[in-house]
Amino acid sequence: MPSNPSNHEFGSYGGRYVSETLFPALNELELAYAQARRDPSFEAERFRLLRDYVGRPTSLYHADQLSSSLGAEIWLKREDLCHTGAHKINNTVGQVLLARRMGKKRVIAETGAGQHGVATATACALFGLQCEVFMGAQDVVRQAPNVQRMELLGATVHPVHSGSKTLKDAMNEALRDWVTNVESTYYCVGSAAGPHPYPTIVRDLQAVIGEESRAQIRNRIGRLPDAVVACVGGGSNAIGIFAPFLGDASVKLFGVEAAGEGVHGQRHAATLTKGSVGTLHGSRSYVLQDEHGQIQEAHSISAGLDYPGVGPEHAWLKDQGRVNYVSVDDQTALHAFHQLARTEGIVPALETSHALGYLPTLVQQFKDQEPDAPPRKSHRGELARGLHVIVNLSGRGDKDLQTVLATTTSEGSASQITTQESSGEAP
Amino acid sequence: MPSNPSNHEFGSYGGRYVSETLFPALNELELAYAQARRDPSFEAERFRLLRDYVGRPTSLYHADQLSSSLGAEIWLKREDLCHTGAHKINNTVGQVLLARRMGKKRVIAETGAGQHGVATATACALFGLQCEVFMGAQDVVRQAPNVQRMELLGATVHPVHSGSKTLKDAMNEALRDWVTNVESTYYCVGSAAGPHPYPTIVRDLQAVIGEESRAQIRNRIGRLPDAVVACVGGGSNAIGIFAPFLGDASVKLFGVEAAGEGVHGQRHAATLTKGSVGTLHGSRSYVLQDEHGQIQEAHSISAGLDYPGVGPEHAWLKDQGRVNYVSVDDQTALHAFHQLARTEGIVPALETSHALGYLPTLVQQFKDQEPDAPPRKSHRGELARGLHVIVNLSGRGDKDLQTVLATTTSEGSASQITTQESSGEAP
Amino acid sequence: MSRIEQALSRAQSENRAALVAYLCAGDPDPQWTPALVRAAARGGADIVELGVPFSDPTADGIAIQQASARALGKGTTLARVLEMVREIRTDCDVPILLFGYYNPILKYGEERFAQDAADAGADGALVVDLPPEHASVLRGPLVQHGLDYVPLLAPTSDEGRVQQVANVATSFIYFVSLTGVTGAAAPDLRAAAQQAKVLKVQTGHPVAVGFGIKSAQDVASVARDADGAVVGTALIKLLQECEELPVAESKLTALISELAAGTQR
Amino acid sequence: MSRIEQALSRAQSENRAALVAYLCAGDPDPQWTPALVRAAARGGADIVELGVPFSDPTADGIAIQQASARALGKGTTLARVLEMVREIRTDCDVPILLFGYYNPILKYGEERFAQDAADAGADGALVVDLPPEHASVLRGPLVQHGLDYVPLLAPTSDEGRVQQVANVATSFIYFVSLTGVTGAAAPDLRAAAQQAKVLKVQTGHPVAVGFGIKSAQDVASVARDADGAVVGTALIKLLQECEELPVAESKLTALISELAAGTQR
Ligand SMILES: Cc1ncc(COP(=O)(O)O)c(C=O)c1O
Ligand SMILES: Cc1ncc(COP(=O)(O)O)c(C=O)c1O
Repeated sequence: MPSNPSNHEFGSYGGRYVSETLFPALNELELAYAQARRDPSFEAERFRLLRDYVGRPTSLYHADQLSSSLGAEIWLKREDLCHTGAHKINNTVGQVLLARRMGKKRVIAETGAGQHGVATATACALFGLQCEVFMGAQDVVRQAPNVQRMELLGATVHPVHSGSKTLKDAMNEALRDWVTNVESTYYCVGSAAGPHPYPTIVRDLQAVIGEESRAQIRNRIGRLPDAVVACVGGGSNAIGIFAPFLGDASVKLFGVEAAGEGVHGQRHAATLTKGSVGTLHGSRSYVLQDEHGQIQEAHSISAGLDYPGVGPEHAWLKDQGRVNYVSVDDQTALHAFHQLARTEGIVPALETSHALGYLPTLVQQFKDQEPDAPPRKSHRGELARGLHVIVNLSGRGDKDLQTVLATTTSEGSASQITTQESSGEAP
Repeated sequence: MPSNPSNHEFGSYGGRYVSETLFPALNELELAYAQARRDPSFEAERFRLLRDYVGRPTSLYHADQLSSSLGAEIWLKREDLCHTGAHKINNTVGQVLLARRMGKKRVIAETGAGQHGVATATACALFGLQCEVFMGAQDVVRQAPNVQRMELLGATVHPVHSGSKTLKDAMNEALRDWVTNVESTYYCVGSAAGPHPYPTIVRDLQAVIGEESRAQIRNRIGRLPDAVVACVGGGSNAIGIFAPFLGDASVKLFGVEAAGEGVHGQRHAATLTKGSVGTLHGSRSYVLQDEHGQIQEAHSISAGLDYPGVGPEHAWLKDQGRVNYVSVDDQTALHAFHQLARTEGIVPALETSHALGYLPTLVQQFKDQEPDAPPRKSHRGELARGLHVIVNLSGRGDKDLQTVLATTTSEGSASQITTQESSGEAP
Repeated sequence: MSRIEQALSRAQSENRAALVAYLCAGDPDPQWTPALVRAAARGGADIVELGVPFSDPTADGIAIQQASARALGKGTTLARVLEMVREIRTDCDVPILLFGYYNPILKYGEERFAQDAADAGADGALVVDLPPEHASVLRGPLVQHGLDYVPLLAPTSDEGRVQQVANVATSFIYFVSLTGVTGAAAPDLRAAAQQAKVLKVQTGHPVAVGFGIKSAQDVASVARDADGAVVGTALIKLLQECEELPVAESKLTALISELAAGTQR
Repeated sequence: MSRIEQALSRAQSENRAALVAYLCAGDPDPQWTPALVRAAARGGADIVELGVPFSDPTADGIAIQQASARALGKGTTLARVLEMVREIRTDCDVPILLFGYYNPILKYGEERFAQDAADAGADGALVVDLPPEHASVLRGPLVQHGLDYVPLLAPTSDEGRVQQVANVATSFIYFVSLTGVTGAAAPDLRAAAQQAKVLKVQTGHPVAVGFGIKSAQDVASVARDADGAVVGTALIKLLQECEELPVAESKLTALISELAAGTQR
């Protein structure tokens, strides 16, 4: 525990563990952000863009088939319908609007799955700002379509060859660029991580997910949900949907990390589940590290969760016990991916598939706890009955097709997938 | 002119130029559709799905940069934000709901760009129906990601090797399948084409685009727009946005066909502009044909416009002079594609890019006609002034990345696109 | 009595079904077609359906699709088909029913088509995608020029449609044995023929059965109850194997006589 | 007076800037490090900054990134670095400033680190990502164990921060000559040194300039106004060319004496 916890925003977590060079920029950002939030014209413009450009509010969809098969009412918060296909754009529209307000002409970003890179490139195109994106060389390969999208949007993508060549290394490189070009450049952080005030800014900008969900579910079932589930990479989609529910004691919150090949080995990305307190990328939080304090490489089939750190607010929520952090492995996530595609016609991002993959366990847990709970609603009139769970469907899976197809083939389950030649003639 | 025009739904266009075998099915469909539309529970379910599943209403976005560069107020109707990325899902959700109501267990569809195939596979996954999609072998190649999506959604894709191996041939093959399996099978037609009642059904199901747009623009500027523009392949997104404006004489309507390599040669898909009256795929309309009545192969860089026919209602609207049908070539569409990506952060479908590509001409035309027209609004208070144009942004361009990148490279303009290696060290 | 009606009533009087042979005009080569029609007539075809190839034959299976594509590739047009008929008529009077899709006729002009077809010596037309509700535009001119208009009925046709079709038929009605495209395997030809018999009573017109009839045995299984049996894909496939016209002629004549043997009741 | 302060004041009294040599502990091999530190001392380094390698060195350019990666690959840990210091101290008393990132120290435990570093004979610590607002947790134990805490200032630091940093410094302050990472080319070292002179007045502490100093000439251009000149990347690059320790030692000593020549005012 630091002796002066007041320097941390979230209990003993958060802070600014960065080079001295960046301090004035972080102070400037904190100030500019505080002013912007108080400025009705900034908020009006942000609201207009969220509504008309991003497509908010996103819908809250009752997944009929999934609900039937799980024996609980599953509601999907459709962030996959956002412009560019994930929740990331909620954040970048706000931050790039702020960058413009601060007079910055150049924006940099790190990206893992490429969704944040695309979302940043998009917002920069919209405002005519120069955009440069750092992306691990391994992710450049496994998320190739997103690289192409960024380039079409006018951004320059810098493949990063150091370390594990994934998100962590992209963020290292973005920090190096920022420290070099700090006067001209706005660093648009993509998750609820990084030095203060980023975790706060990103949470605030993503909280619209939870605000809408809370109003929508009350509107539908006349009460709050029993549980809210989200995947956790850096933690932005999760904190975005959790934030407005934190004060609702009756709502259980579940953050699902990537267990990769299993949390008992070394190849996973379950930072809160298996990590310990450390500093990475500017804030004090949980990290995956060895006994010597070296950061470990994370592993997940999902590029967006493949990160050995996590936003500091999640560390705090974990210690407080307010949120349950759990993990789901590659196989389970893949299974959930296919299941949602086939039963609901929605192809989820692999990140999101981790949240979906936890649902069977979650439902079972609730049932074990309340064996006499009322059964599922039998018709629409009894909507409020039963167990209601909101899942943050943080993004769509178009970007993951190659990854998933590769696993399907390599595991010989390609028989699920059929292209038939049409003979044009009956037998 | 047929001697009995009353057999055609749209002036002398429409009708049922199909095998005798299909007549009972078409009658059954007509009846079932009429009943469904009168059934509040059907309409309520359809409305719920459009709202929660598809993500309607889609927003009407004022494209600031594009407006500035064109000198007119450009509004984009964001069908690209629909679930699965195009307007096609509005139609398939309605038709597959109808198929379920009719007790059909198997759904077939033709597809060009793959968007209708994906939208059909999606709706079938949602309702648990078997789905088989016919797709030209050439389109299977140029729209590979959509093939993968259909397969993930549980559909079977049949590549069609006959003829030009594109949409026309896919529709031939779908008709052959339908005639073979007509009792068990629902044929989900993807555009405002085909035998009666399909053009009417598809128009009705897509009219939600125009209804929303009309209300949204009045809400924004207090009046109707000066013009509405949409691309025309089979014509569904166009008729969908036009339909509610047909009675508004002040609103000029523009349907933009694909001029391919130019309408003066043979390689284009400008059916209304260059075609003549004929019958194809069950209805009387304009078609591209040679002097002997053989259907010609269409050509467009955009798979979804690569069709030598067009919905019969468009033929009628052309003859009446209500809609102006114009065309835009591959190069102009590509230019508009890049421009929207770079100035608005929206990657449009290549189909949609044809509508966008017509904007400069359209704005010039208006200016030539009214040289003293008021200038563009200078601030938000004067929104109603100036020339207001709604473009139906019918879909997103993720599916077209490979096609566009191929053209970029082959034309040596790859310099627009930059991936830079990051050295990690300043010079 | 039209030439087609005469052929049907002759067969009837011989206590057999009429054999209707489908050939795709222009396949494998426009120059062969007149000789092939004569060969079919020699073999005992009572009526020849001469297919007018179309670019988008949605009612046809792969064999006739490919035949049409080959014919088009060799420059076959509707005008050229009429020329072929004219040439055939110099020395052969087998009834010729032009068989095809509507669009080439629409483009040619229905009135002009009827006139030119009659001049050339054709006997009627069957248009697979021109149903009774749209047929008058073509049927009128055909009848005016003394040609038959042959409509179709399908297994799915209900009573209302049977009457509608009966009203427009001028000679026989073509009954499609199955729901499917040409070349498909017919599940039960006997049942289809019985159905044809019922339709004959209901419509007052002779009824020929087509689709799925490949062999003399197939012909025999419909001959008792139907007025005619149409063979198409089997002939197309035979011709595909022949590289020389004389071979094609003699093989075609041989196959047709074999099939004709099946027409006896 | 700490060993670091003594070194600085000796240089001051010799009317020259102090030469601070950065070496990455464990690169290219942990076994070489003590010998290399001695070689640097022999060459005339007044202070050695001994880099504790970290997996994610966000303040470093590619040369030191790769050096850190090599060192980690050879099993270098913070504990091992302290052992090296202990070994060096058997026969060499050049002031050693441990230089690195916070996480390995956090993991080791700040109190335990201060104790063990003091025991081993180290003289202080500089942690690039531990700013004054979070520093007390480490600075307290260091001071308690008689070690120096060396903070950084940057070109972007405003007056408020200068004071904040002044308050926590125990000996000198490390002034970063440019906005950038280690190894970057400094645009104007003279201006940076003048800035250092101002900071010295403002803070009351000696100020050394680092980042972008590669040659004797570079050293000379800061020596007049700054209290120290730090050279890092140039040494790392030199060592990369050496395959044998004796060669590395002599080349290092030679380069350092060359650089040391530049320290004279
Ligand atoms: C769709 C989607 N969901 C989740 C994540 C994980 O990020 P976070 O934990 O910040 O929401 C990503 C990251 O790329 C993503 O693309
Ligand atoms: C995005 C998009 N727009 C337009 C079209 C053209 O079809 P239609 O003319 O029926 O709208 C397609 C067809 O695939 C499409 O995907």
